[in-house]
Amino acid sequence: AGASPATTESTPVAGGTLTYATGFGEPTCLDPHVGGNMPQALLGTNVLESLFSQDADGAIVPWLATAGTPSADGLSWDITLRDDVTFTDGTPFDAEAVKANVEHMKDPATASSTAILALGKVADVEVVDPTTARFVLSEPDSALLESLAQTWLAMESPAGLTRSQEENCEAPIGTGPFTVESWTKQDNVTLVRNESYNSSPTGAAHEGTAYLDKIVWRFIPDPATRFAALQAGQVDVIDEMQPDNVVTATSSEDLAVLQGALPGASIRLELNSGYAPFDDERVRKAFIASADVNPGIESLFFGTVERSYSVLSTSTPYGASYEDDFAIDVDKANTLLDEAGWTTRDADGYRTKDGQRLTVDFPISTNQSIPAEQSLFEQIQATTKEVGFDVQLHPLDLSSWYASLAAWDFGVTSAIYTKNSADVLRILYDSANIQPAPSGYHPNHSHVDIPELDELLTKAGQTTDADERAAAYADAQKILSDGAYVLPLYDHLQKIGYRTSVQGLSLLPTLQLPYLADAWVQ
Amino acid sequence: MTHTVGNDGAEAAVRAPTPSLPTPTPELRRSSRSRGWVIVRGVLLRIGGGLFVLWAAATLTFFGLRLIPGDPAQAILGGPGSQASAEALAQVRADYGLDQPIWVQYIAQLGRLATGDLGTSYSLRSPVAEVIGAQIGGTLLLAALALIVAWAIALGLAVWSTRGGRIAAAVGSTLEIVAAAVPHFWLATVLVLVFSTALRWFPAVSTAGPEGLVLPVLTLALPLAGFLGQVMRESVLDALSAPFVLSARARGESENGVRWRHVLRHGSLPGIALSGWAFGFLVSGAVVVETIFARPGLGRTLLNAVQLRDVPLVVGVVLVVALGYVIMTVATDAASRLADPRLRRQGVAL
Amino acid sequence: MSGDAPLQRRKVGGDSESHSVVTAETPHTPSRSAASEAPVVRVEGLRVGFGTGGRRGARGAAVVDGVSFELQAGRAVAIVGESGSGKSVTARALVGLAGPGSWMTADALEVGGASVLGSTGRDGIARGLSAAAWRRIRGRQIGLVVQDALVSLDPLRPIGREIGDALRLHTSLSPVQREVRVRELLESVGMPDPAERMRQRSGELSGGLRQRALIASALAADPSVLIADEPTTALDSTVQARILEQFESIKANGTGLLFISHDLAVVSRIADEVLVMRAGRVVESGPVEQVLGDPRHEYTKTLLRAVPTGVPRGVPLSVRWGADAAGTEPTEGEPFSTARPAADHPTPTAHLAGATTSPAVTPLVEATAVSKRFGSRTAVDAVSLVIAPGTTLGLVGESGSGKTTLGRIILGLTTPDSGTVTLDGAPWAPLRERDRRARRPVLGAVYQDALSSFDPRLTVGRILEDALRGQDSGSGAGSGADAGAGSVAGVIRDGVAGLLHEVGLSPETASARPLQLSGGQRQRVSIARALAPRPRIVVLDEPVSALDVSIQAQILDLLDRLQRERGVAYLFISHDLGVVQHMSDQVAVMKDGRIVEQGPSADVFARPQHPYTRALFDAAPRIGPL
Amino acid sequence: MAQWVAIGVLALLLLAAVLPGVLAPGDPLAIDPAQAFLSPRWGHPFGTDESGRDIYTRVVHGAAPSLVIGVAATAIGILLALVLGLAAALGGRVVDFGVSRLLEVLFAFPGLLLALLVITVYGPGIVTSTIAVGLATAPGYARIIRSQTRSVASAPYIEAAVVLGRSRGRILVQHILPNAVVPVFVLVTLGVGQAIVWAAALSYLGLGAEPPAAEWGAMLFAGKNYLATAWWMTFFPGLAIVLSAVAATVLGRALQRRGPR
Ligand SMILES: Nc1ncnc2c1ncn2[C@@H]1O[C@H](COP(=O)(O)OP(=O)(O)OP(=O)(O)O)[C@@H](O)[C@H]1O
Ligand SMILES: Nc1ncnc2c1ncn2[C@@H]1O[C@H](COP(=O)(O)OP(=O)(O)OP(=O)(O)O)[C@@H](O)[C@H]1O
Ligand SMILES: [Mg+2]
Ligand SMILES: [Mg+2]
Repeated sequence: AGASPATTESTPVAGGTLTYATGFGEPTCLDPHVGGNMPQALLGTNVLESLFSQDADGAIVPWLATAGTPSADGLSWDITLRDDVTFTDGTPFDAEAVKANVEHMKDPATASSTAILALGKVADVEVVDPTTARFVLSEPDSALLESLAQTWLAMESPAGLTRSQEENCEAPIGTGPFTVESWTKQDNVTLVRNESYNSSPTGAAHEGTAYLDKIVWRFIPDPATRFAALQAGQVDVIDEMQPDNVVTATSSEDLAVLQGALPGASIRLELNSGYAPFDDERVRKAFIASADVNPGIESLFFGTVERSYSVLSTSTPYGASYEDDFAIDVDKANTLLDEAGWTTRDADGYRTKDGQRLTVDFPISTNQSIPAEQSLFEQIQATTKEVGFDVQLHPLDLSSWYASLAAWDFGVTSAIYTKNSADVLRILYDSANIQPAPSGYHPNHSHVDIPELDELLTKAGQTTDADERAAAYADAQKILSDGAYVLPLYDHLQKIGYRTSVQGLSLLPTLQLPYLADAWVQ
Repeated sequence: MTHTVGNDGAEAAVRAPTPSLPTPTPELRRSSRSRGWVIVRGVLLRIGGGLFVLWAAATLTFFGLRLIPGDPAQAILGGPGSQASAEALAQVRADYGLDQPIWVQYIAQLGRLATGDLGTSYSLRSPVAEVIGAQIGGTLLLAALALIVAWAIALGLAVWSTRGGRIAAAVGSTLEIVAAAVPHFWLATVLVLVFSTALRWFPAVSTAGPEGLVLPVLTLALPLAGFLGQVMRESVLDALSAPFVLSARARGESENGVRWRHVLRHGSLPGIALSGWAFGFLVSGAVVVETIFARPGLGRTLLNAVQLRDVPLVVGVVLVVALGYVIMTVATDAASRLADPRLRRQGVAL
Repeated sequence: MSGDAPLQRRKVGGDSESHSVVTAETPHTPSRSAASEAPVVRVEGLRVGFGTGGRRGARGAAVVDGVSFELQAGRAVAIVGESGSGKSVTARALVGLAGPGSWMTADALEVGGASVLGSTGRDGIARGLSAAAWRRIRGRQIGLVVQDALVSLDPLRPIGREIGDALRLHTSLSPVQREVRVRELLESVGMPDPAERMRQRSGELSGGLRQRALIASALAADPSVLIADEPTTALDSTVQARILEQFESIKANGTGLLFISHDLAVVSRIADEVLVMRAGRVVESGPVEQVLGDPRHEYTKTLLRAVPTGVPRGVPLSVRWGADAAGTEPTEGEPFSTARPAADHPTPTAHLAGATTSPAVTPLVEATAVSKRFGSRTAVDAVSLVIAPGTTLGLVGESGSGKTTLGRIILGLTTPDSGTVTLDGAPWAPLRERDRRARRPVLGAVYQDALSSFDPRLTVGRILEDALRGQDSGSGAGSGADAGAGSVAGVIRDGVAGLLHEVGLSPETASARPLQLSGGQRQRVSIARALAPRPRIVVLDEPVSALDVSIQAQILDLLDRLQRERGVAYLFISHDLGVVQHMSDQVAVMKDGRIVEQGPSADVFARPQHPYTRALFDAAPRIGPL
Repeated sequence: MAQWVAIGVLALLLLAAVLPGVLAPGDPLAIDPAQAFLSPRWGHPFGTDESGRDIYTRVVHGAAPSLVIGVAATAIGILLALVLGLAAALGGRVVDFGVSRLLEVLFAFPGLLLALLVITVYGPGIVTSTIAVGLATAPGYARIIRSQTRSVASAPYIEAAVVLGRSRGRILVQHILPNAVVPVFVLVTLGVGQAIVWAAALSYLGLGAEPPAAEWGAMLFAGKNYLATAWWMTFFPGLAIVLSAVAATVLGRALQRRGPR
């Protein structure tokens, strides 16, 4: 259960300021329609609201919308809306607003990347009546409501959207429990309570305005500093905790930890099957059979995460585990490599073939992989060396990392993809996504190109029949597992540390983001 | 000549005057007209030199950043991870003139810079001048405080350790050398560990109040104090053995009087001369310190901008830093001349 | 301060007989109640040393060893002696500033009638007064003008402040009153424009003015004793004369004066009594007329003889130290001039050309109307001169008159703006260096600052080898006396030994570095280097001004002898008239870049024509009643 | 005294760099997750890191890359500086003007910025960070060499050589270069320590050696994340950096004091 609210023994008190320190980085624009990344979603969740939310099991629940009904052919959805909500600038929330938002997201000038992908099948929005918006699709989309539940597709005031992008980035106007008061670049964003808030999502601990007067949202990139600030009481809540800090915090009187698995793909290694040496399935299998990660996961994460054998996060429905495919077997690995022709070894003990070393380049995004993870990669490097792999780790800044991915200049890598439905599989492994987007980014890093898999994923994405969908996703995952394209490691955990003076803190299940409308400080 | 060398800052120490024999010039009063011309020429040369430095810095940075792999248009569209459409990219390229040949862009950039327009940051989407304006205050405050603290520590250490005999001298010079060798980042973490996590005296990250400045300022100041202290101590020692100190003592001056009235000034001369170099040192340090202590500032802005290939922002920051350096060298030069009349008569080139 | 102290003839130097050397431990002197007037300073058996005797804290040998004297108000006691004899240390010990790590013992050390020894430790070393007590003496009772006047004022502070400091420390004057007083003081020491000058820093003042400011600061708190340590050494003769006048008037005002100098001529003018020091001991003391007029001690005689002033050309100035001189060792242990003829009764030796150069001889060097400007200042202004082979042209003039520049023009180091120089009848300057190079061996040079004219990395041997190697192989082998080695290297090695021998240095010197040599030794190496290419003329720019008289005498004798033996010509630049007179056949007097007077040495010195020359000669001090 | 300690430290460093096996026979890359995060104890005098590698072994083996980076960066810096400095000092007014302006410009780039730019252009790694540090330190050295050479070139003993009839070339080779360049060796000693620190700073920013190389800066970079729980991971590599920098500085200063005045 992802959304375990923090202990709520005492009665909530209104007032007070909460200081939140994020390690995800500072957004360049607070409007999550623009671009669309984690820092925006994190902050946006407390300012902007979505049409739907999800419960702890991933089921869709109402928020600004009360219901969503597909047409029989699945090519249109009628979304009914609440009629009692207004944006903080006084603009009423209605179907016109929904239409304006979708248009804003789809406008190239907005330069959306996440929202525009999620709305890929949405052709148009029709205003049926003020409380009914009809989404017209180009093809059926079983994950539409999940998509609409994401903060990147949150609703903003149409009046606000007509402002310049610069202004909208500074302070997007939503319906949420807080509004943006000020943004001091590189330091903090200050949020203040929305006094007329009345649209809590289903599952919230209380209705009505938030308890906190004010949230100071700070940016502290260095994890050690962030934790030190929490310990020193300078900040009340931090995210992106290091595993060892989780242990320290758990055993501390003053600190507590809130965890939740981010939906979407698990943390995994993706083997580039499009190019040598991993274009040979035997080599991929040998790699997976020799990459011994369990001891490292235990020691590096201090028992805070569990080994995953699924491509999907535990908080995402339809995940399937095939543990046997990932058993460590050095002999098997050696045999496979011998079979694949990597029979000789050089002076350093690495396998060679035709004078070429069995080299695997491993670009690591230092922005995305936490230090413990990077250490785990070092251990993978050490264990696969025993069978003759020369894994070369390249820690890179984000730009360089993307550049090497775009050039297919890697053997293995690890990328994060957060999405609140199993449809993430289609994004990551559909052969269509080998082709890069115009920006050069291709989500299918494993270069998986299997028509049968494409078919399964398309089917799963279109059908509204839950069983059919489950079966399709299970088969798809089996194909990936059999082909040794991916080595799942563990769930991508949201780890929130907070001082015990903070009460009522919870994670909003959709993207496992901290929800502060229920929080108060003692 | 005894050149005090030791690091890239030591060069300034070489320029620093040693309290040794100034040759007496019989002719002391030049005609005021030629003096005026010399000053005007000096000022013109300085301004010209300063402009040249700014131009060259902008040029180097511009072309340097163009060598970096990665598409600026992407940077504009929210970083490389953005799945921006081809039309959006084309639009941006046209908007920003990125489809022009590089030297056309270069000329355009120079033209804008010449009119004082630093352009618009790709990643922050606001005018570079505004971004820098918002960030510079924090960095300047940090650097200025660090410089003052470093000075105070260095001078205090130099004066104290040349007074208390052999042991104090050994302790003093060891402290200076160690301080100069301690990397900022290590110092910062140790300070945080001790003063924030363990003792809880000072906050680990910057706060609005002055207490948040203590650790960042110390982190920046201590290594600098080590460098300054080494040079200052040499000149304190030189001054202490200079005949004018004997002369002062023979006049009945007390030990404190000797230090306050004579030695301290001589000790601080190389410190003044080194302050221009210290500026660069502090800016470098600010990158690390601002990151670790989560302080807003130019250093952090720069690090982010470089990583995001935000050319206008990087060029802007580089220009501001270069301008700061130019101003700083002119200022320290003037300060040196003010403090040391011996320099006034020798024309010191820019 | 009572200015009416009766001038009292008293023997200085305690009990020591004037002809004998003071023994290391002066026996306890019975109190001399005979003295009717309490001396302002009384020193008895003063010993000072530095704790550098090897191990830490160990007591080093005494550098001042049993000095005794008394100083009365209104009188002047002078201490003379060669460099390093302990003059300055003695002076500084009187104000407790002998130096860091110094120790001091004395039978008596009184200032203004009170002992300044403080308690005496078990090791017999005086603890001295407390810091506070010393501060009441320094500046207030004893004013000290330290050596190195040029750098004895803080270059960063206006001299007015420096002088005012003494007032601040010892009087209760308000800042405004102090300023008035400082102006008066500056005026009293003859500083022009005192109001303006007091706001200037020492760097803006000439040496003479600095010296005056320093004297003013020492006199500020009206001390009863003024110690002046080499107050005129760095100054040229006209300025020196003015400063000496100053001291005379200070003395006349009733201040006791302890005057330190190595210049006997200066001393003879100012002092009432003289102490001659050598190696930390007083070898002779007494009234100035007696000590300088009728010296008893060998060392004093040697010192006096070393003064070149008035000594005719060709007469040797130095004598080798006789082993009979009690308690003395040979200077620097050099095998000085073993080849010299009997030195005790020197006679003038004929020079090759002498003063009788006939105009028929082609001049070796001829400068015609050379001029050189630096910025707006003309350093050399249309100067013409001629140097005949084998003769010496002495060039005198005050500081900044252009002597060095002229020398450099002749050396081809500075290109004249106009005018020409010929060497051996052929054009020499202006000319491209490349075209000059082949004829370089004709010209040699010896510089004032020998040390900095040597590459610090090279040994003496290498320096000389290098100088020898410049020419055709073989021909450079010194005097060629013991040539015979086959290889070029061998020849050169022999050449080095020969050169060293010729300038009176031991062969071991070859392995030393210049830094390790004494000033006199360095100057000899410098001369040897100049001689190596067998030049026909050597330009000597102040070759002896940095040396003290006895060493100076040795060097001058050496130069003289080499001229006789080798027939080289000299351009001898000096501001010291005595030295020039002693060395030159012809003399040229420079002022403001021009040669104002030129002619045979004897004529010019006997009958100076130009008023400037006369002023120069008048200002030059001579040993008093001689 | 101090310089003997410094020489001792440097000798140890050199031994560690050349024959690390003598001081620490283990494998610096050998992981043992079961032994992770052990505090200093018998068998692991400096403790172990997050993958159970022995920090003592890693610190010893880290001497070689750190020293190589330090020496190579300084060599690059000094060589470049020699070219620039000598050219400026001896190349006549035009060259001097040009080079001086260039140095002025390079000075206007704070060292870290210059290094950052180099690294962003050529990608992180030991080689780039070495070059970056070398480049960043070159202007400082160049100025020292320039002023040193100029003062040597105008020294009286150069004129003495002219008077002896020596040619320009011979004076250059025999007097100017040795006297101007010899003090540079002192700079090298002093520079190595600083270069090690600089390179560590780049590694610390994640721009230096690639993991899991046993390089001090990279070890610090890894260790800083565990500061609160495993101080020894940062303390010992940091100490090694500080110690070697201090030792180099002390030795350099001693050499400087001893050198010709
Ligand atoms: N601070 C000191 N420490 C050690 N030795 C010293 C110190 N001051 C002077 N001496 C030594 O004491 C001796 C006497 O020095 P002093 O300065 O009194 O000589 P001086 O007669 O004044 O010579 P000069 O004519 O060169 O000034 C010299 O051998 C000198 O080396
Ligand atoms: N290289 C130079 N640049 C500028 N001015 C110079 C230079 N050399 C000499 N002068 C000036 O030329 C004048 C004559 O100097 P020079 O050194 O020839 O005098 P001098 O008679 O040798 O003096 P001193 O007795 O002090 O050695 C002085 O005013 C000096 O300041
Ligand atoms: Mg003396
Ligand atoms: Mg001269």
